[in-house]
Amino acid sequence: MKQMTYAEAIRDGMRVEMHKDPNVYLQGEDVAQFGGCFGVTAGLYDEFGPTRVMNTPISEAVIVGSAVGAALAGLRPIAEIMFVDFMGCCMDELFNQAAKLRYMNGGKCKVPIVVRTPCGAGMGAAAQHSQCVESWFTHIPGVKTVMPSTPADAKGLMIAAIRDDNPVMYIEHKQLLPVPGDVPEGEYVVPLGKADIKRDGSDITIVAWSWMIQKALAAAEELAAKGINVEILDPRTLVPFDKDALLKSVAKTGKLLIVHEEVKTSGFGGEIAALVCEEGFDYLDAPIKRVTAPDTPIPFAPILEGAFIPSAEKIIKAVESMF
Amino acid sequence: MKQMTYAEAIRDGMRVEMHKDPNVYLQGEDVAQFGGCFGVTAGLYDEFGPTRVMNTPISEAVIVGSAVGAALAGLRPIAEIMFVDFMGCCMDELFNQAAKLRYMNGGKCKVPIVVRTPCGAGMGAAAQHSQCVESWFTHIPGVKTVMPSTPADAKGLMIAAIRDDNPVMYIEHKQLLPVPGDVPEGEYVVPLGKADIKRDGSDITIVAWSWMIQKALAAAEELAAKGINVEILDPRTLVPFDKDALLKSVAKTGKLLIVHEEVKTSGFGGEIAALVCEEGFDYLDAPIKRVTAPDTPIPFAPILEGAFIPSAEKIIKAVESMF
Amino acid sequence: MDLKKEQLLDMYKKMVTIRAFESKAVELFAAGQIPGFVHLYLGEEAIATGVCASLETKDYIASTHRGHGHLIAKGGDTKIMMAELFGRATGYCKGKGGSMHIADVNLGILGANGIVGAGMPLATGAAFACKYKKTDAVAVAFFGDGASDRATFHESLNLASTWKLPIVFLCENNGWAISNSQENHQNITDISDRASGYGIPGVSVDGNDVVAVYEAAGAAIDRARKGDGPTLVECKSWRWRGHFEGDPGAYKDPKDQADWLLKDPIPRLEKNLLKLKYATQAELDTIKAAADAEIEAAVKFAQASPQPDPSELLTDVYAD
Amino acid sequence: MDLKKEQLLDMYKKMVTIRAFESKAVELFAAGQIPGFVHLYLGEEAIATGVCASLETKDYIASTHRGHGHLIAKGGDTKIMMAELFGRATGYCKGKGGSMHIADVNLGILGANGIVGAGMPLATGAAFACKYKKTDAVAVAFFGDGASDRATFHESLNLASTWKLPIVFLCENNGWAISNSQENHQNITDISDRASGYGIPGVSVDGNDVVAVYEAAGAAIDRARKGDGPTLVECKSWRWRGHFEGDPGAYKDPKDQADWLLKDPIPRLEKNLLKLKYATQAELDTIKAAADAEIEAAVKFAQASPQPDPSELLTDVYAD
Ligand SMILES: Cc1ncc(C[n+]2csc(CCOP(=O)(O)OP(=O)(O)O)c2C)c(N)n1
Ligand SMILES: Cc1ncc(C[n+]2csc(CCOP(=O)(O)OP(=O)(O)O)c2C)c(N)n1
Ligand SMILES: [Mg+2]
Ligand SMILES: [Mg+2]
Repeated sequence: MKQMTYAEAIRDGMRVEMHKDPNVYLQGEDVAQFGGCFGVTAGLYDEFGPTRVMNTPISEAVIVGSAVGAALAGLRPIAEIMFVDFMGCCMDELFNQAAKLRYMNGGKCKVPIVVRTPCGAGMGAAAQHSQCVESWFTHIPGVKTVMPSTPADAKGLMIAAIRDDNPVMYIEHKQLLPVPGDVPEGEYVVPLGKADIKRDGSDITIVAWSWMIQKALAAAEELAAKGINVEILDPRTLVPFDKDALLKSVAKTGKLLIVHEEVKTSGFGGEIAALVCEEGFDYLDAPIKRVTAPDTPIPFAPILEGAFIPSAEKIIKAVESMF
Repeated sequence: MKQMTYAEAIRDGMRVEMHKDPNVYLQGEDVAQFGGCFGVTAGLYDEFGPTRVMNTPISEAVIVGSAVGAALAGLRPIAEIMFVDFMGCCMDELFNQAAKLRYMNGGKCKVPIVVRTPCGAGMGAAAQHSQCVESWFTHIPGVKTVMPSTPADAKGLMIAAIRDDNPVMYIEHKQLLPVPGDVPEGEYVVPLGKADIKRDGSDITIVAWSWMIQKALAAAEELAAKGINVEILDPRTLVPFDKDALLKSVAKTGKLLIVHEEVKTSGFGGEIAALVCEEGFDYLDAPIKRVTAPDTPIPFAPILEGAFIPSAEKIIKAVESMF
Repeated sequence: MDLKKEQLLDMYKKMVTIRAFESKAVELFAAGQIPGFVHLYLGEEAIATGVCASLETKDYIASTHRGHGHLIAKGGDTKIMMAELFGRATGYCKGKGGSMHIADVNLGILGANGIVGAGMPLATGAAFACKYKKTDAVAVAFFGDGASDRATFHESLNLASTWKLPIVFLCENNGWAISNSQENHQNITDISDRASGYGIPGVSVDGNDVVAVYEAAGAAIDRARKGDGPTLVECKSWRWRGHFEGDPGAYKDPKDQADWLLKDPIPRLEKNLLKLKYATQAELDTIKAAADAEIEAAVKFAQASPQPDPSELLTDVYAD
Repeated sequence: MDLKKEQLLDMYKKMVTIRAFESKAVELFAAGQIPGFVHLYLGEEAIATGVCASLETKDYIASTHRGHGHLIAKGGDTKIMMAELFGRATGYCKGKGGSMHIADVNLGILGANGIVGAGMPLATGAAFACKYKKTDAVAVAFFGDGASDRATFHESLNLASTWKLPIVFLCENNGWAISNSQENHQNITDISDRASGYGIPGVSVDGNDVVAVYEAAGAAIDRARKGDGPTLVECKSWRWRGHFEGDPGAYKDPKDQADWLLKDPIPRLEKNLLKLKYATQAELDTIKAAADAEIEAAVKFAQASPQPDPSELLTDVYAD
């Protein structure tokens, strides 16, 4: 175990795989000497050189599209999109190319790419640099979606994502990048599709991911003081989704609160609610609820942005309303 | 009333508004003399001339982006994207521009554009020309999403969409284009956000939209013969969503089946299920279920495509399983 | 021109095979035997043929919605192709792709593509892989005049030039983007004029002259293989049919259409072969007859092939 | 050069106002008074000023993430601007936009934009509206060297040229796209070389010479206004600061940085004004002092302005 930040853990995952597999390379805007807009790739250029860590022009479509082509030709690209908000500039390359080429070719090819991209609000970056849109990617069969909440998960899921033979959206949260934690050294793998109980509890299940795990944990501490024992389930990957773990938890607690930073309408919380309705309806002794961002763009002013982001207080209130 | 097809009704809605408001114009690939890939705009070029009906290059980003700019400058553009599958090529223009400019500018501007685009499977057009992805658009605050299922709705919603001061995704179903129906003449408006009961019933509510209304109606006929009286609710617009109408119907029937042609995971059905859980849980006397396309790209071979599309048979089976 | 007899005859064979395949597709579509959208390469046979004559199996191509010709020119098997058009289990894509997605990944084909312009980034990436792995393979991205207006054209040429990738951007300017003629979708005549904006060479050639295509594309491919970076090659031709089968192409001026039919690339090559005495008319007729027979056999194969099993709907979504 | 005294002095005033605004923003950001991302226009003042000198209120501009200079040059009020940077209710966007989205729609500004290259389609559409409505207004799209590699550049120039729209594509080539220097993101020196790929004129000028900018942009704006279609104008300059405040810009060669600082557009214009005897040094100092005072007042206004009411979170999503 080593203490490192979430950002360092992501980098460590990439390093491990780049050392192991010469076909792994990294491309994106300012990822080379500059180390990426948030410093996640700092040092990789020095370690692996200019042929494996490359700055691209501001051309998101070809950043992702060329990664797909390189993957078809045998490489394992990691493509960084500087903010997940920019995925609209390369959605076709993910949606109609990366995700479908295998199927359209009758299973005769594979597209092992990782698209790394940061999400999330909290830094005054306003409407076009603060969003969460993970549910979009979960709506694309052929793509996997990874959203780590801790440094250890960040590393283990990065290695799993790189080794996976499918296109993987690996979404890092900007607020988590400086957060430290214990991280296993070397080839530490967290399999895609396995949820993790971030807090054991018996009274209610909160499912949350990415930054919202921290909000949920904070809420759970306060709720514990009030006698409500919260279980926090972190799916870690939304596709594949660990339905069994969720149903098991809900079977135990009888209550489900979904927390996500995406705007409410058609966020991934809807999918989770529907899944539990379909397969765990009888476990429920209260209506499923959601705590999410409201259906608005993200405002700049800190006071408004603060009101946008789901808070521990809102989680506490929602939990209390379910008892 | 006049008998016309869904395609003609869409065109009639555009015609009425183009006659009434000189600021309304139409741009897209092959929409002029050719009349659009599916003939929906046939005749408009002859009627309104080359300054109001314009062919564009194959440049989806600027088709939508320039519509946004023209709207900011006082026009009311209708932009056609030849297949909804191509929205990945102009997602940023919808998502970060059209949807957010008003909010980012503190409410000081508006973006009255309509993006018309056909969706749906059933013509052997394979993975990149057959999709439904409406839930994506519903996840973008600032955008409205319209999905008519009948000729009358198609016309009335088109007029409402053009008159609306917000960006509207107007999604036509390819299979519905030749379907005839009675359509009111002149300025017939169907307000955005008002659901329609397409079939009265008492035993179960099916919520469906677009082509799936036809599948649901067919299923309902057979189920009636078996003694199950189905109510079919067509929200007609997904954003704004007529929650009250849905809750009222579910309160009456106690059961909800959601039917959509989108792939299952993170389709709009999830959002509906979550809404009903949150606000109509006590009405439910059975788990909410979904009949949707599976989580796969769309295959070419008719036998596979047929298995992909939600069918009346699958709806019947799902309904029966809920009694 | 340093084309050997066998090379030229091989090109002839490819061109007549494409012609036979596409002509048969016209019939089969009209007869309702091929579902979906079918975009035919009739009249443009010299382009794919002239280009692929300089490519090996290890080289990559990105194809388009109008992809049958590319696949045949790169070495595709017409039986397996026809089966794919029919949506049969024996097709290249097990019936999951159809005409618009027909490809043989084992021949280095990065997919036919239903998204106009989407092949250019893929080919750029494959070219990057060639450079990265230090193989001397190259990539060729086929795309149309219409596609030259898309986002992906710009981003791909810029990246490929900046990174000096072994790639050729091969524009098939057939005068039309569906119903939109070139002058209605861009304000230039020679699409190769766009090359200078990326600091790469651009060249325009008669796309109905297979030898001219061979030479221009061959020089560009050589350049790429030697590590000198990308070239934009424009081949000017004409789409004989409507955009897809079912489109009568009423927007075309009949005179233009007639003029272009006279520029048919196949008789043109025939004349050349006869003049060079590389073949007699009888030999050419034999080659043609063989192509026709091959396509007849392909149709039989397709018709006799099984439908995919319905369970195939759910497979091939993810690799495990 | 047919610039009158008042015009040139007005440009001087604009440039020193931008300089004063941006210099103050450096301080305020460092002091933690401005949240979020701030991209400054220091060193590039001559571009927006020279361009907007030929524009009227009815004309449109599309701005960028580096947009303060554009807004001041187009006539923006520095008090309302500063309030927006502070996220206050009195700001141009009621505090909802911040530096990256600062704009006054009533001045014909189609938004500052956090998406690189996103302004070009918007300006293309606004130019279309001008033509459609037969006003003689025009649109100018500002964008950077980095943005010239984006999808939207290509699609916008192609459409604007094909439709002969009244628009100027105004490239601010400041040598950098964040840490990526021009030669690392494109294989050309003059971005104006891209114009020929669209059949439009392209011109490159010294972006630190406000008169040169005025003349080149003015000619392009005239051309657009007369109905002769788009022009691509490249103004070569240098980004004095890091990409955003907080970036030390360590990737820049100190010698290049020093050289460019010597090319400061403001003393250059001063010299010109003095030589032409349009002003004395004392008069210029007065203008500068007035600009400084204006910005001080703007800061006071911003600091005294109320925060937005939290209920504002939910308003302005939809127009009713
Ligand atoms: C992104 C995208 N936009 C539009 C279409 C619809 N479409 C298919 S082919 C075509 C015309 C293509 O023209 P060109 O690139 O010249 O190729 P050609 O058909 O002439 O071979 C269009 C508009 C598409 N498939 N993808
Ligand atoms: C589509 C998109 N990609 C990337 C970014 C991140 N980004 C913001 S500014 C910038 C550099 C822009 O360079 P340039 O266009 O030259 O403008 P400059 O900052 O030099 O004024 C980048 C990469 C973005 N905002 N939008
Ligand atoms: Mg063409
Ligand atoms: Mg720059």
